[in-house]
Amino acid sequence: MTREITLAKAVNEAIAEEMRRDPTVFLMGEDVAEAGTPFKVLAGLVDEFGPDRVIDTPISEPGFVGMAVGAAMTGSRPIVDLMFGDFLYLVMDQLCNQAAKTHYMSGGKLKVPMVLRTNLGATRRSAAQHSQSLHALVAHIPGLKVAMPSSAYEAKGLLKTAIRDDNPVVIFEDKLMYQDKAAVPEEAYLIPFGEAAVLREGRDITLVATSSMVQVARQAAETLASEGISAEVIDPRTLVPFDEATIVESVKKTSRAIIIDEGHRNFGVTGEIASRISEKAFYHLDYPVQRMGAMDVPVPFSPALEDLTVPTPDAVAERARAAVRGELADAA
Amino acid sequence: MTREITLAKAVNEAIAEEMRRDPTVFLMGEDVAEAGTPFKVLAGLVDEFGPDRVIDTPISEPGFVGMAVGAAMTGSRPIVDLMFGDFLYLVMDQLCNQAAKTHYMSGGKLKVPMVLRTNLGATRRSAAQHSQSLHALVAHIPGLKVAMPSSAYEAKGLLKTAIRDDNPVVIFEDKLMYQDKAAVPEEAYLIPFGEAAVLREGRDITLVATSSMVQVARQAAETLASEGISAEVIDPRTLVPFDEATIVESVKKTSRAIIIDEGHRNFGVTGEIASRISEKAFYHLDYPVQRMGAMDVPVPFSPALEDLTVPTPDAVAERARAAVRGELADAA
Amino acid sequence: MTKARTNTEDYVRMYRQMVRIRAFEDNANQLYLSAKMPGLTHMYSGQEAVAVGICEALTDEDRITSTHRGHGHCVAKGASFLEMFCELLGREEGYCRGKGGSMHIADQAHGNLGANAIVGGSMGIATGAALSAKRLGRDFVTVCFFGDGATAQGLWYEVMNMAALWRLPVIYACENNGYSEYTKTEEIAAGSLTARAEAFGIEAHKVDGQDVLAVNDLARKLVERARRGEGPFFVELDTYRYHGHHVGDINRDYYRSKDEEAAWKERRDPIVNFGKWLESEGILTAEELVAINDEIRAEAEAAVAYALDAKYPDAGEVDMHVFAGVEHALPYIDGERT
Amino acid sequence: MTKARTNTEDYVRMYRQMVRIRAFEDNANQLYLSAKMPGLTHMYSGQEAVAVGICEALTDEDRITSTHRGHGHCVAKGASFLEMFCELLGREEGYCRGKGGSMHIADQAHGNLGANAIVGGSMGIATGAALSAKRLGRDFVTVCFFGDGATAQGLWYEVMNMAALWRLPVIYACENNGYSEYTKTEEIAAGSLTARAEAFGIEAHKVDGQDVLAVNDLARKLVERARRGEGPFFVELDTYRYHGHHVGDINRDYYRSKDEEAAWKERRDPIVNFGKWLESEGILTAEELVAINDEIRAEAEAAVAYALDAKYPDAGEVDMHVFAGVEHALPYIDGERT
Ligand SMILES: Cc1ncc(C[n+]2csc(CCOP(=O)(O)OP(=O)(O)O)c2C)c(N)n1
Ligand SMILES: Cc1ncc(C[n+]2csc(CCOP(=O)(O)OP(=O)(O)O)c2C)c(N)n1
Ligand SMILES: [Mg+2]
Ligand SMILES: [Mg+2]
Repeated sequence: MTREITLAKAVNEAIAEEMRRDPTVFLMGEDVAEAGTPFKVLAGLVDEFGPDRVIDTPISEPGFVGMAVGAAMTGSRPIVDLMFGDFLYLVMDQLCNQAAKTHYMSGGKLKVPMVLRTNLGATRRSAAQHSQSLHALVAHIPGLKVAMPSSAYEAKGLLKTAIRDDNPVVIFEDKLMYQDKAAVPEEAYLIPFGEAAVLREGRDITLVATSSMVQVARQAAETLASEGISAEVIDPRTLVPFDEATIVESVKKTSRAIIIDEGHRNFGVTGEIASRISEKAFYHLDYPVQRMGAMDVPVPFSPALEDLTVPTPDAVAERARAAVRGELADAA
Repeated sequence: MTREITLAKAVNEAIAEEMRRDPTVFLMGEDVAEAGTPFKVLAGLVDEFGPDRVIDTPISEPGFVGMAVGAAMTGSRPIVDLMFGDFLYLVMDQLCNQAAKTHYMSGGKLKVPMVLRTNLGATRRSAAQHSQSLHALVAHIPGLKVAMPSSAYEAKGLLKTAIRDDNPVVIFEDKLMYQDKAAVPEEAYLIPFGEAAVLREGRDITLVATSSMVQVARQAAETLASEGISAEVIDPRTLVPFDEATIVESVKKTSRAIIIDEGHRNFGVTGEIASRISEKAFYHLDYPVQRMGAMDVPVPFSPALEDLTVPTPDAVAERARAAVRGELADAA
Repeated sequence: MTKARTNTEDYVRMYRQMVRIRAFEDNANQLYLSAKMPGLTHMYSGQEAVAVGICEALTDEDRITSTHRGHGHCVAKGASFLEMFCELLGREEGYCRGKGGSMHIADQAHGNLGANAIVGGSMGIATGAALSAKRLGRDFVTVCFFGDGATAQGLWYEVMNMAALWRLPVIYACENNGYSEYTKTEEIAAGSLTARAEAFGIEAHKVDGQDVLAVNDLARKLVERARRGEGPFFVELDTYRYHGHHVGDINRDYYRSKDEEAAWKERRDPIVNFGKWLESEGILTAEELVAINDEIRAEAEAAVAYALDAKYPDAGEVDMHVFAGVEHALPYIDGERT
Repeated sequence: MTKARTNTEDYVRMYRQMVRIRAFEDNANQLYLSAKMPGLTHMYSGQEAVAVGICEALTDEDRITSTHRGHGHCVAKGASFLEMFCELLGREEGYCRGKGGSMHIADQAHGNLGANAIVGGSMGIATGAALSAKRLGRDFVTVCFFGDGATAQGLWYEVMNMAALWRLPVIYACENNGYSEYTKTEEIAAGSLTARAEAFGIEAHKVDGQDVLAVNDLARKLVERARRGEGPFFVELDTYRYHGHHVGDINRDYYRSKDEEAAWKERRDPIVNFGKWLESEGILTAEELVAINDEIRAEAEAAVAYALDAKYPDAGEVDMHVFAGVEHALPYIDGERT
């Protein structure tokens, strides 16, 4: 049985199911209890599980992420809610120096099974400190797993997998998608890490898109289809681990690829994925792998400017057309 | 007139010269005054400039980086000493949410002319929290400039340019290189940002190497030369801005490239550079661009393991040979 | 109500400034409710006496740092309605050319180093400005505004320590409005806020943040002393926000009662109470108070009307101002020499 | 010297544990000086009464977090010389299979959650362990060791606040040895450390960190109370490090005098003084004290000899233990299914 539920509801269900299943799971963050977060994603959980398992914290991000690490080392499975992805900068030390390295530094003796839930995504007119997509930063750090759900279905399945994982996992939700609905089974399910989803099959070009950009890629693919261009759309779903094989296979078939990601383009996710493809599908490529990321500027507040900074379906389609036509802008 | 001086001395000279030139420049950090830092890089500066301009701080990295931002906004030009690059995680919010975005968010009204000096580099047996090379993280953030000197000469010239820049600049020194000497002019000089240095010309392959890896690439090039393989060695010197043209030109000539950088390979610097080359020199490449970064594991303490995690001249030479022979490991 | 100044001009200006803030916020709220404002914003209404009482003790050379709830500080420090509304609406004529918006308004000319969307994010900046003043031998004082919730950020303790060690001319002004978002202060703050500052050897004060004269009186003394090198100081100001945490926070029964809100508005409104005092002291008549209100409301509405018609920044601005001294960031970062 | 226990076995064990720490450090220092130890390390010598006084009040179930200067805590919490020296030398039989080294020794079996090379970096971990205990209904107490310099990290104030709000069973133990690296505490810490904790409503104590019985007496009371839910607590322990900041810090005249060092060693050595007391109380004879020392020194030397010959981890281990449940990280991150 499937029904359509919002991404917010999918997250809520994932947490509720895992908290019912395992009493060591608990939740902490700012205004997660009565308020259920500003996005209302966690509404109702405190009623079922009580304030002892759904814990409102002071505005102390480094503090409560550090506490999650210690709790995880001693038998608990904390889920931390970081209200905006932009606050990742505040918790990098606890996340990257402590959580990510503890298992390794202890030679495998100490485990840190914790989940950091946060978000990404611009065009909400929230300006430079509430609009960033910072997943590239954590994907760079060994010891962290990184998941990027692109719909309610993935959000639920990946989060459940994250909560059961014995390692620190950072999961990024697209804050603009919380009210978007998708088909989600009634029955419990998990989505394994490291398995990309081929969302649409195609022959002419591969669109590799993450999180918020999956919708953009799908819309571009629709447009392209109406023009007779057949685009394959792949969502890696996790950056660490990364399902290189599925993507490389696809590009070997299509001979062209565009990577679309809402993080900044420079020194970010698109470069990693593009260079993996360029290396592994080298002899199959008919056209340079194209990268589309958020523009390399702080996110501007003005709607007139902000909308220019994020890849759009039209822009993706335009790049795809050029690639299929074999037109190079400046790679002469 | 040139003489040979150590990288430590070059940094010291750069700061002294700029402090003499501009009374608004000052220095702050942990044990920078009498101790002159644990690496003794700043020894003697407090004697010339006094404790009012060479300021010992408590162990409060977020605090004093934040203070540098405020000082920079109000007429000072602070140079911050961050003792280990691993502590960048602690200051990311002040650096990336505040320093990097202030000029943009204020529509160009507020400036943040500050320099954050820190270091990178493993194989010092300092384990996972004192050995990281985290330059990819800051290179990803719009609004920051990022410099990576590879010798005493660059260290001095780039640092002086950084101090005069009206923007936040992060400069990474290789902590293993502080005692290495190089020829440095007696006369004052600056090295402009965004200009790569071609350190060795070659025909068969381009080695793009940053910071600590420049030596490794040069040694590899020596070895290769003795085997009749002619390697061009290029040091980008700054990651932001990045001199794409010089590197792309080189690869158009050599048709092959290896990127060598001491940051972790996954979602790091090598992917960005490799994907730029793969895109811009697409029709000239005879072989997939190769990437060599630090192994994607926390840096292990044991010498028996640590040495395995960083690219060596032999490993680079081996990759170069395979590339020149046109042998692909798994890009079939 | 303490009598802080004998200069009636100052009283009238303080009154006007408080009315200006209220008028600004009422219009901003209206813009949001009528879906004309992009994003969302945090209303300062109710807290006017804090911003005005403190900023009236400062010169244009003195600096402030502000917060996500920053319109009040901005107005109090001397900003104009027009450039503020343009900023809120993302227009080119805004203080930040529309790039900052409500949460990042800065007004360099009047010493406002900017609002900040990171709770506590400006504590380092304010302290650094004070270090700069001391080092460069300039005599400006910096006031760091923040909320009760921000006291949970570790950064504050780090910079208080340095400010105390180096006797920096900075005043930490904590506006305790009883809530951080949807949570009561007592649930997120253990012990005592003044004791936290005192533990670093910092002189701490508590004052009624609804009494503009009491705030101004204390602020003038502390600013003077900070200027003489007797700082830093901490002030906790008891106050209340009338609206929700942000403009979209409409149903708030689950975290605070309507009665509580009504009580503050009826008994402790800083503008009403100060107006009554001005009247009782014979400084302004009831008619004059009304006239001031009307005039300011008209000014605000005119500014809104102007801003709604004002031009958005050109698309070409999107990569400008990323770096000082670099016209367009995109070609620059790719190494195109300029 | 306060008399804390009437059980002579306990006294003797405390003495032995202090001697074990000193012997461990003397050997570690020697390994460094003879260039047999990779990297560098921070000696605990001089501070033994702190680690031992506190850890002797704890069970194996109780947790500690430790610091860069962590050998003392590790020994005091029950670790064996052999696995410790192996770790310091990067050998496979080390507590962390050689992957952690001096700054990251952890000993899960005895409740040592690990040394930490980030100053203050374990304050969140310790407080989170206490939260875990409370939530899971387990009765272990966590002690968070850190230095005076670490009090400058904002993290401490964040977690103290939460520990106080939620009454967590954690004890913050600040070893004030007068210096952070090459800087005197008074130059980097304003006000009072105990007042900082008290400002959060946390009961704070100061104790002579050279007097193992005084430390143990206080620790036992506080651990007991924390177990009953009366925590958190803060303790400042006055102590001194005999060596440089790290083993390479040899010439230290520029920041502290030889006289000062000599005075502490001669008058306030925790082992010598406790040994004298044991003798004067008739608990151990002078000969027995010597015998204990000799026996422990021999044990340490044997462990060093063993460790120097022990095997390094295999190259294949380099990408193991990155992720729990994943054998080799490199193929895993590239998506190779296992
Ligand atoms: C570092 C950080 N954490 C969380 C938030 C989300 N947030 C915005 S305002 C706020 C509450 C702030 O409370 P307080 O400091 O008392 O200021 P007030 O809103 O009451 O004026 C929170 C949690 C943020 N913007 N920055
Ligand atoms: C976050 C961080 N900043 C700086 C350092 C470098 N450092 C290592 S130990 C130390 C001094 C610590 O002083 P204290 O806390 O008093 O401990 P002690 O060394 O005296 O035992 C410093 C600055 C570090 N390891 N981590
Ligand atoms: Mg508040
Ligand atoms: Mg110390």
